[in-house]
This record gives sequence, structure tokens and C-alpha cells, in this order.
Amino acid sequence: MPAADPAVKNGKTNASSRLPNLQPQEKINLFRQMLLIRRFEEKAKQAFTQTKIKGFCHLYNGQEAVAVGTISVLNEDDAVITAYRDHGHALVRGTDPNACMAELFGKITGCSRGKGGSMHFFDAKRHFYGGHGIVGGQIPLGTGLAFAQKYLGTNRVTLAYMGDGAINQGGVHEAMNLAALWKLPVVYIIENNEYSMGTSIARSSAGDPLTKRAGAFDMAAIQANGMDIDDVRAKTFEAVSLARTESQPTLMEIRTYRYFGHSMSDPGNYRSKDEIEQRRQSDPIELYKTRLLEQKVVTEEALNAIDEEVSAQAQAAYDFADQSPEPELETIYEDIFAPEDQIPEFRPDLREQK
Amino acid sequence: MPAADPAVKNGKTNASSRLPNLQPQEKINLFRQMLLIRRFEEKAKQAFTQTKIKGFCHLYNGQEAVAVGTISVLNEDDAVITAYRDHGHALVRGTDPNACMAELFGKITGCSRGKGGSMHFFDAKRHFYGGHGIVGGQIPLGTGLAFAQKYLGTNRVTLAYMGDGAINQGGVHEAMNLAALWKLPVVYIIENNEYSMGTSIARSSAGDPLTKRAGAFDMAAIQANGMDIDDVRAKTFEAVSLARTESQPTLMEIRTYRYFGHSMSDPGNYRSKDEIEQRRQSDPIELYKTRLLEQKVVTEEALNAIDEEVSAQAQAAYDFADQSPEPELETIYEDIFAPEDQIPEFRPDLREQK
Amino acid sequence: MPTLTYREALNEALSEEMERDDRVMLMGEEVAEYDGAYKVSKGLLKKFGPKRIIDTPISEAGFTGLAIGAAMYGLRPVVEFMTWSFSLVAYDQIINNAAQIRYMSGGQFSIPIVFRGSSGGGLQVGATHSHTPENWYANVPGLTVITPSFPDDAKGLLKAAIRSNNPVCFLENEKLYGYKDEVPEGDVLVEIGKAKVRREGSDITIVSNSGSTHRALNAAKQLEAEGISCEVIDLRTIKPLDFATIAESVAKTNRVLIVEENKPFAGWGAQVAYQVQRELFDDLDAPVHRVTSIDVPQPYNGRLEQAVLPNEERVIAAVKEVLA
Amino acid sequence: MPTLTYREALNEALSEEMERDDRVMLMGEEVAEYDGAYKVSKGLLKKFGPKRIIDTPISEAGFTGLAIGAAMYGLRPVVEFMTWSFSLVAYDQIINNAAQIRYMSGGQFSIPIVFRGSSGGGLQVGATHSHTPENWYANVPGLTVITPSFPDDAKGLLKAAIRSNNPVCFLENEKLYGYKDEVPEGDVLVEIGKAKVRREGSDITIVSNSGSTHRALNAAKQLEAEGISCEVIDLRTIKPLDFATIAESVAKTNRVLIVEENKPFAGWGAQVAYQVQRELFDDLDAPVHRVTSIDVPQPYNGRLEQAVLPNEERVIAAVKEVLA
Ligand SMILES: Cc1ncc(C[n+]2csc(CCOP(=O)(O)OP(=O)(O)O)c2C)c(N)n1
Ligand SMILES: Cc1ncc(C[n+]2csc(CCOP(=O)(O)OP(=O)(O)O)c2C)c(N)n1
Ligand SMILES: [Mg+2]
Ligand SMILES: [Mg+2]
Repeated sequence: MPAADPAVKNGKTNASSRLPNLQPQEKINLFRQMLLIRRFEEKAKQAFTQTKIKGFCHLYNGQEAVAVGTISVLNEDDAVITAYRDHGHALVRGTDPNACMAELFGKITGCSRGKGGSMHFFDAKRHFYGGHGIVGGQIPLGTGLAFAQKYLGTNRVTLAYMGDGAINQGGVHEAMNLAALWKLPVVYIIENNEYSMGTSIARSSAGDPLTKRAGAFDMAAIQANGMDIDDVRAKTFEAVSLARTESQPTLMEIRTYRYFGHSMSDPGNYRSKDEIEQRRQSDPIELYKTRLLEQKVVTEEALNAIDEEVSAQAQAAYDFADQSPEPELETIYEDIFAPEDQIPEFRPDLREQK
Repeated sequence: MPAADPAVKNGKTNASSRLPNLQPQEKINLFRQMLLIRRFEEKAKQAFTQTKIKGFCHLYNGQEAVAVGTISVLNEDDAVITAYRDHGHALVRGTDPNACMAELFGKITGCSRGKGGSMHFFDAKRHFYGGHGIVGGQIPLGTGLAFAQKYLGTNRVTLAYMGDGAINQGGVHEAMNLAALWKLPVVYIIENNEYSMGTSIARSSAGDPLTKRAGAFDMAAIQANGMDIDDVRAKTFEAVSLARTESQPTLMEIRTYRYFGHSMSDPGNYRSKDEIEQRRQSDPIELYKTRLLEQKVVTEEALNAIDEEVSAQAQAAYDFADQSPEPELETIYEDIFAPEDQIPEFRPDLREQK
Repeated sequence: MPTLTYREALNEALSEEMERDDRVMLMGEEVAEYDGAYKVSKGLLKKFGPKRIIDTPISEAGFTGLAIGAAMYGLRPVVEFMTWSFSLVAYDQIINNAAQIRYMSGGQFSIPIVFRGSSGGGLQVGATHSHTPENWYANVPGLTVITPSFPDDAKGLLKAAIRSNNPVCFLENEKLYGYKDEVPEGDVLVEIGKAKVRREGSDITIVSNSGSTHRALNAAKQLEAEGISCEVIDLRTIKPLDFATIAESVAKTNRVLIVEENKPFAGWGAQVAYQVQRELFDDLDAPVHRVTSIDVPQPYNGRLEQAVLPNEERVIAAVKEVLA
Repeated sequence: MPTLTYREALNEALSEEMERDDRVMLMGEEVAEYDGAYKVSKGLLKKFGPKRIIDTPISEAGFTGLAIGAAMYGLRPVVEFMTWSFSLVAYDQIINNAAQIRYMSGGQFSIPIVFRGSSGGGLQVGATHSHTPENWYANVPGLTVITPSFPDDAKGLLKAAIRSNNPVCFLENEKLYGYKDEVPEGDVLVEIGKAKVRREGSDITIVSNSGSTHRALNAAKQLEAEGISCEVIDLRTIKPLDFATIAESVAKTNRVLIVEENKPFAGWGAQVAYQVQRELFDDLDAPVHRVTSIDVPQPYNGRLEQAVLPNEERVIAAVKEVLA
């Protein structure tokens, strides 16, 4: 994969403190998180093939270092919002793998009660704001989370993720202008996996690299190598610090790659097996594994044990999802409207509608 | 007014031939066009006050050098499209002032048969594609005109105008990306009059100058001083040449100013009389008049005679509009659908609808 | 009771609710320093400051989405569309996000937000600026659509909308901003989802909303002189529809005319007509009629536009047809 | 007659019309190198080259507007929305520009354009991806809305839509792409604005469209076993509505059920119901009923989604209710 350009910044100072060095256990935990996503999705893939999962199912395979690396520099109460390729982000935020898998299975135990599906994971408790199906649509929303964080004086920040194809949506540009104008504590993260479905970035996006889109708004921008979790962490830390300490937005472009098709339904004929094989050579999990072994942070056996653990977790999630009950038909009528508490309820019973 | 920055170009070559020197008569004609717009709109202003013109009426007063200068470098069959502040563009394209005024009066003799009003002038014969009321909405359309020009191999170009406020619409960014990606012969012209309604540009747009928005797409960009018609012409000629000879888009930012309110309904309290007075000092018509006199291209008397002529033209347009008949009620049902010629007509008579 | 314009009533509602709850903020084009394109937010910037009264760039999709995100986070934004016609560039955010996120998240996130602004035709601003988009929103599960006709309802319903924990589309009417009428003082809410009989009558029930209510009332007055007694129901809330009030009236009159500015094809009036014939089939002495806008884009010319709108002449003719 | 899938029929229509007229071009996400997300444009890039089969970035507002501008200039673009759910970000361009520019320009510019793509629910893709936006477009003056149910109509109507000199919204149905049936060979057009009786019957008229037609036909078959004879009218074109065909049928059956996937509030079925009771009041032996989607956002879970859709059970129950 092409080396990431050096950080591009539009004349913004970076008042951040230093990214703290990780303890061995923390490093191992990053590894564990990446591997959990991978094993979890291998199970999901299997379940999809078994038609236990329906609709669209977009796997994150290959991109794990992005979600794990970026979210690792957040506080627990910072906000995360992303598009439909959302399994990784939810898992890293701490959403129970069982609830994630159950959502894929459409079960009532799912993280969206079986109503959202793969593209629409949500977890309010863990500050995970979804899981959004309309390309680019989550970016104004994420900007609004940051707006509210600032309005309420929380000192929290928001990470708002999108794909390289999403950057061509108008609403994304509108939101970036608003964030720059109003100095909102948001970090926009382009997960540039080089394709939007079957369209390579050269065929979808003028302006190379994509960080130039930030230049339009005098917004800070930075690139990271999404196959190297340490680089992802370092660059994200800079951006998050800028957001937290100066309430300034940043556009990050993280270069990454997905090994599987766009979704489970995509045969992926638009790129060669060779290309994929080559990219697999710089697999973020393998890379990090090698690094941890080199650093003697951990033994190969310990890592294998972790693999067994997370594989078991994935299998348990599968079993949990499979055995969970379907939602009652009654739930159709639930979750449409929040209960009113300041005015009388005014909505008729939909069940009686003719 | 602040001096326009030197031309900003994103590494594009400019294969244009030289902008030809104007003959005296041609210079005088530019003057005449600018003055016609001004006198025409003074009449329109009067008619609005008399409630002969209704709805919204946005005057171009102060910005005349932009429409006249930019369109002066076009061929007759090049395309022009703009927003709701469209009187000047239509007049320069050659739309009959009578038809323009009649449109403002809502008469059947108007350039849109009284159906469009001030914001929705159209003149197909003169390659004027409107007059568009939704801020920014015309920019994708203009991009499509250029697309069709290229598709049909016409060697024609499109000028697509917008305000400084319009640049914050998402669709504008989407269109610029498409134009840069597909190399379309379009020149985007921001008429930066520093305000979108009552909002100064600093409060609406991050990224200064606005030409940076082109940088996002590796698109050529150039600035011009909209009070100086010669500068406008020179810069537009460069952009048009790039479009015509290399089929490359350019984003132009033309710095200008409007003396009156946003529309006739705007008292304009958001800026001081002093500011306006100061700007009037560099009035484009006065400036050009002085230049022509200095160049001894024309005498003061001849210019006064032109003023009388165009004032009479404006008065004649007013009289024509005033005396023109209202559209018949029947016309409500006309102009909705183009007649079918490849398939049978299939639409019921709306008059019979119950 | 004090007399206020529709505009002032809205302004009071905003001001009182912002005073009550500092999570409420107002965002839109020209709402702050300009006091609002239609002056609905007059004086609010001075009162609440730029943190809570916020001028936006012309980026409806962007700031609409932003406000929805802020609502997910616990704020209670009021978003002003300078006119509802401009909401079309933000349509996706309202439909997919405001209306659906609660459902898709299994109830985890509420979206307490009000979208408001002027709407409707009649002021010769042409086809792009004259939309009456009630049914484009009312069709969408999850949205509540309110269209007040009088200052008292404008105030009381806007206050209720702001206190609702769910997304509300609040469509004001440009032609009514200057309309003056009595408005009860103080913290008086009007119930969302309740229609109001604005005139009692016995021969026919006219169901209308917003500006059309005024046309219906004027027509009713003229018809009275001819001995025809019209009951005029102002829906106020389009969705959910207060069918009970309609049914009660129809039980008495046995005839229904709907007056709406919506373009005819599947306007909200079609829904009312459907429900009336479905539920009250045996009560009806004549088919339900509708007077709607004519099915053409809005022309600029004033005479044409008046003819396109559901004007009083057409209402009177239709009443007579239903009674014939 | 050869047998084609709905998908193949659409593909043939595109191919034949592009062959006939080189102003026709196809533009959309993944339509070229990927052969279309649903393979409707399979092989067209190879046949017509990248000048006429054009992959776009994910910029629906941008390329929709671009195509409308190109149509103003004389091209005849076909714009594919990967699904109609994604047209919401382009809503303004379709409503304000495609539908209205001809009128606002006093007839100077025509917009010969087809917007097409898959629509509807039933495949568990969740609320953002499952819209049935027929009435959001059919309400708009200037737009024609077509929703074919069978391969022959898919082909013949798409060909006619491309040859129309006016903007057409052509809503395909994802669930039907694989449906196989006979399609006449060659240059056979189907008239826009004409409904088709897909099954004759005498007890009740069922009016439906798109996927709902298939549900109605299945229900009718089951009801036949119980001695109930249903006439099934497939609207094909939603707007303009072919009321004559409905009226003829109702004159015979005196009872009407509408089956539509639209959400209920002011769906197109409400318009049909309005017109039926208005024009055929005395013919009706019972109120018009509707089976629509339930008024909630689309759930992901399959069982829930099936219950939300107008499934056959609900159609059968409704027929019995109307006949009761
Ligand atoms: C507005 C909209 N248009 C089209 C789609 C269909 N679609 C879903 S994902 C996708 C590609 C997005 O690519 P990218 O942004 O690069 O993200 P990635 O899938 O690579 O993560 C498309 C076209 C959609 N969901 N929303
Ligand atoms: C989408 C949309 N939003 C808002 C408006 C209302 N509006 C009309 S003009 C205008 C200001 C535009 O300013 P700018 O683009 O700078 O153009 P100028 O008026 O200065 O020529 C606004 C907000 C509109 N017509 N369309
Ligand atoms: Mg991608
Ligand atoms: Mg301006």
C-alpha cells in the first residue's frame, strides 16, 4: 500500500499533550480488540451464508486498526458515529458482542432490538451514535454531537467516520464548513479503503489526497496509515487533542483496505486477487502481532491464547444470537415515539388504524 | 474594496490565445450594457414600490461589471445560468428589456410568460438557462449544460454563477467534483458581494479566499476585481479559454458589492451607510466611464447621450410591461408538459380534475 | 385577552420556551442578527445571545443534520427553514434521520426537535418558493405535522411542539404572519393532535387548515347570507389526524368538503376523504369533495396564482355542489 | 413469446432505446463497470462505452442536477438511483428543477429525463433503505410516476418513459428483479397512464401496483377457492391515474380494495379512494378499504417487516371485510 503522506496541516497549532506510552497489557488489549472484530465478522460471514443474517452486511475485515486505533485515544464518554460498516466501531466502543451478533440475526436481544440490522447498530450507553445507512448522512449528525458537546460544556469530542466515497456527498462539505466556522470539537475520519463499492477513488474523487477537502475550509488535516495502529493512534491523538483543547475540527484521512467485497452480496470483480493478496501482506493485525513479538511484549503462545479466547467469544455470540428469541410482533409498534413527559400524549393507537 | 488577490491557479496551464483588444465601439458598448442594467433596475425599483412588481425582486445594482464583463468574452452560443439575481445576465445575453420588464410585471409578454417572475427569467433562444430560486440549485444544472456541450461535441462553454452564500450548499461541491473529475467546460463564477442576505461572508464561510474551495478538487481557480470590468474580462477570458481548449473547469471568485438591500424587501440594517457610501466610490460604471474618458475613447457628451438612450429604453420597457396584457387564465394549464412526439399523449385534461 | 399577530405569537412561544429550558436553541438562516427573514425571531438574539440564537450558512442539509445530532445528544433544537420550500435540500435528513433514528435504534435515542418556517403560496414568489409540503412529511412514520391558522394556536402549539420529545414539522403560513387575534396570556399550551371547530354549522362540514381555514371561514360567512350553514373544522394538526372531531361533525351535517392548499394528488385531504368514507359511509349523504390547489406548479402572476389556490369562489361553488 | 426476468426486460429496454437515439445515456452509481448494483445495466458499458454509460461518485444531488441540466440542453438522460431511498438527497433537484423548469420558463425548456431505480421493502435492509416514495413524487405537478409489476410492462413502459419528452419517475421493485414472465419481442411500447386488468372478477375490484399486485393476485387465487371472485387492476402508472379502468371495474363489482406498499397517510391509495367515492358514490355498496404498510419505519427483522408490509393474509382479511 502507498505510504501515507506526511501530515498535512493547514497552519493550525497543535496544543496537545503527548500521547502516553502504552503499558504491555494495553498493547495486548489493542491486539485483542482487532482480533475480536476479525473473528466476530468471520462468524457473521458464516451466518450470512447460512441466511441467518439478511439484508446488507458490510464487513470491516482489513480495516480493524482504524476503529481500534482511533477509539483507543478517546475517553469513554466521547462520542462515536459512523456509517453502515459499523461492527468494528461498536465492538471497540464496548457494545456486547452478543448484542451485536443478535442484531445481525434480527433478534430482540440485539443492540437495536432487531430493528436496525447490520447497518444500524446503536448503543447509547457506550456513546455509540450509530450505524447509518445513507452515505454521508451521519456526518452532519456527528457535527451536531460535537455542537452539543460544546454547547453543554462537556469537554468531550466526537469522532465521525465516513468512507472515501462518502466524501463526495454535499452534506459532508456543508458540515465541515459548519464545524470550521463554529469551531466544533469533531474529528472527521475518512476510512479510505480506496473503493466505494466497485468504484476506485480515482474514478470518484477529484483532488488528491482527500485531505485537500479540508483546505477548502481552512480546517486542519492529517493523514495516517491505517494498517499501522500505532500511526493511527498517534495521528488521532493529535486531532483529538486539537478538538479537546482548542475546539477545532480536523479532517483525517486514514489509508486502509478491505479484503472482502463491499458487502456480502458483492463478488468484487473490480479488483484483482493479486491486489488483495498484496494488501493482505500488510495486514494490520499481523503487523501489530509481529511488532508486539519483536518488542517482546508478549509471547506467541499468549497471542494464540487470545485468539482462542476471542474466537470463543465470537462463537458464543453466534450461539447467543441463534438462540435468542425473535421480537414479538407487538414490538412493531414500539420505539417510534419517545414517551411525552412535558405534554399529554397525543398519538392514537396505530393498531387501530384502518 | 479590498484589492483582489493575484490569480490563484492550481497548477493548470492556460493554453488560451490572447484576449483581443477592444475597438472603441466595443468599449462603449460595454459601458452601454452596464448602464442599461442600472437604468432598467431603477425602473424596476420604482415599479416595485408602485406594487406593479410583486414577490421577491433582487437588484443587481453595483454588480453590473460582473455580468457584462464575463459574458462579453463568450460566444453567442455559449451557455449562461445564474441564480435569482438574474436581470443583468438576461439583459447582457440579449433578452429584450421589454420582455424582462414584462416578466417582472407578470405579463404574458414576459420572458417566462409571466410564470417565472424576477427570480426565474429564461431565454432559450439566447442560451440563457435561468434564473433559479433555490440557492445553489443552478450549479449542478450548469454543470449539466457543460456536460451536454461536451457530449454533443459543440466546443461551447458554460458560465454558471452563484453568490458567496451559495458556495456553502452541498450540491455546489458535488457539482465541482463532477466537473473536475469529468473535465467539463464550465466556469463557476462566485459573485462575492460579501453578503448572503444579512450574513457577512466571515459569518457564513470558513476558508478564505473562496477560491480555496477549488483546491479541494484540484480545480483551477482565479480571482477578479468585480468593480473593474477590464479585470473581469481578462480573468474570465483565461477561464473560458481553459474550458474551451482543454475542457477544464475553473472556479472564479469575483469581488463585487451590491448597493441596495438583498431584495426589495430588505431594509439592510446589517451594514452601515458609510460602508455602502465608500463602496460606491469604486462604482464599476463610474470607474469605466472615467477610464474611457481618460483613454479618449469617447466624449462625456456621447456618454450622456447613451445614458439618455438607455434611460429611454428602460422607460419604454416599463411602458411596454405596464400596457401588456395579463396572461389569460387558460395559461395556467399551459407549459407544464412538453408535447409528446414519440409516444401518444397520455395526460388527462387538468381542467376536468375534481 | 391581549391581541397579537401570528408572528408575535410565535415569537412569544419561542421566547417563553427558551426561558424555561436552556437546552432549547434556535438555528437557521438570518434568525439572529437579522431578526429572522420574517421577523419571527425578533429580539431573541438580544435576549438569549449568540450561543442560543444561531445564524447559519445556507446549508440546510448540513445544519438540519447537525441539529438532529444535537437532539440525539439531549439538546432541544428549533430549526427554522426560511421557508419550507428550502427544506427540500434537507429532506433526507428529516426523513431518514429525524423520523427514523429512534425506531432503528430500538428506542435508544429520542429526537426532540422542531422544524419550523413559513410555507404556502399566494405571495407571488414563484414555483420554487411556494410549496405546501404537508403531505411530503405527514406521510412519513415518526413525524408530527402541525399547521396553525390563528395566533392563539400558533403560540400554544409551538410551545407544545417544543416540549414534545419527538420530531415535529411545524408549518407556518407566510400570509398569516400579520394576522392579528386574541391570544391568552402566559403559559397556555394547545394540545397537539386536536382539531378545533372554528365555526359551528349544520349543513356541511368543511375541513381545512392553515390559510385555507381563513378562506373556508370567509366562504362560510358568505354562504350564511344565502342560508347555508357551514361548520368549519380547523385541523391544526395534520398528523396525527383528529378524526373524532370530524366524525362528530359529520354525524350532524352528513356532508363534507375539504379545503387544502396541498396539490391534489394524495394531498392530506385525500387521506381525510378516505377515512371519512371508510368510517362514516352510512352517515354520508353525498360524496366527500375537495377544493385543493390546481395540479400545476405555482405561477408567478398574481391572478393566475389566485386561481391556482383554493380561493373562496371555488369553496363556495364546491359547497353548493356537495349540497346539490 | 420469450421469457425474461423483470431485470432483463429493463435491460433490453435501455439497450434498445440507447441504440435508437444517441442522446439517451445512463448515469448513476455503479451502472457501468459494476454492471449496476442490481445488474439492470449489465453489458451496457461494453455495448455503448463510457461516454454513454457513466459511473458517478456518490453525489445524488450533483448528478441528478447535472442530468437535468443536460436534459435542458437536449440530451435524454436516464438517471439510476441505486435505490429510490437515496433519491431523498436529490429531492430538491427533482421537485424544483425537473418538475418545474418547464413551467417557470413559460414552456421554453423541456426536461426529457427518466429517474429510475429499485424501491420498496421486503428485503430486510432497514428503514433507510426501504422507502416506497411513490406519493412523495406523485403529489408533485409535472412529474409522471410509473411502477411496473411485470416484465412486459417493465420493458414497454421504460421504453415509453425514455421516449417521453417530460420527466418520469420510474420506480422498479427490488423484489421483482428476478421475476420471470413472457415479454413480447421487439419494439413494443406500453402506454403510460393506462392501468391493466391482470385478473378478471366480479365481486370486488382490487387496485394495486408493483409488488402489491403480486400479493393481490396471490390473494385472489386463494379467495377463488372460497368462491370469492376478485378483479385485480394493476395501475402500472400511478400518475396520471387511469381512473376510467377503475370506474369500469367498479361499475361491475361495486366494491373496492386498494393494496399499496405506501405508508398509509396520504399514500396514493388515499387519492384513489377519494376519486372512487367522489365519482362512483352511487355505485359503491361498501366503503373503499385499503391495505397499506403499517405506519411505522421499516424494521430490519424479517418477521416484523413482513407484518408491516401489505401481505396476503391482510389482503384476504380485507377483502372479506369489504364483502361482509
Ligand atoms: C446516499 C446514498 N447513496 C448510495 C448508497 C449506496 N451505497 C452504500 S455504501 C456505498 C459505497 C460507499 O463507499 P465508501 O464511502 O468508500 O465506504 P466503504 O463502503 O468503502 O466503507 C454506496 C454507493 C447509499 N447507501 N446512500
Ligand atoms: C436553499 C435555499 N435556502 C435559502 C434561500 C433564501 N435565500 C435566497 S437568497 C439568499 C442569500 C444568498 O446569498 P448569496 O449566495 O451571497 O447571493 P446574493 O444574494 O448575494 O447574490 C437566501 C438565504 C433560498 N432561496 N434557497
Ligand atoms: Mg471506501
Ligand atoms: Mg452574496
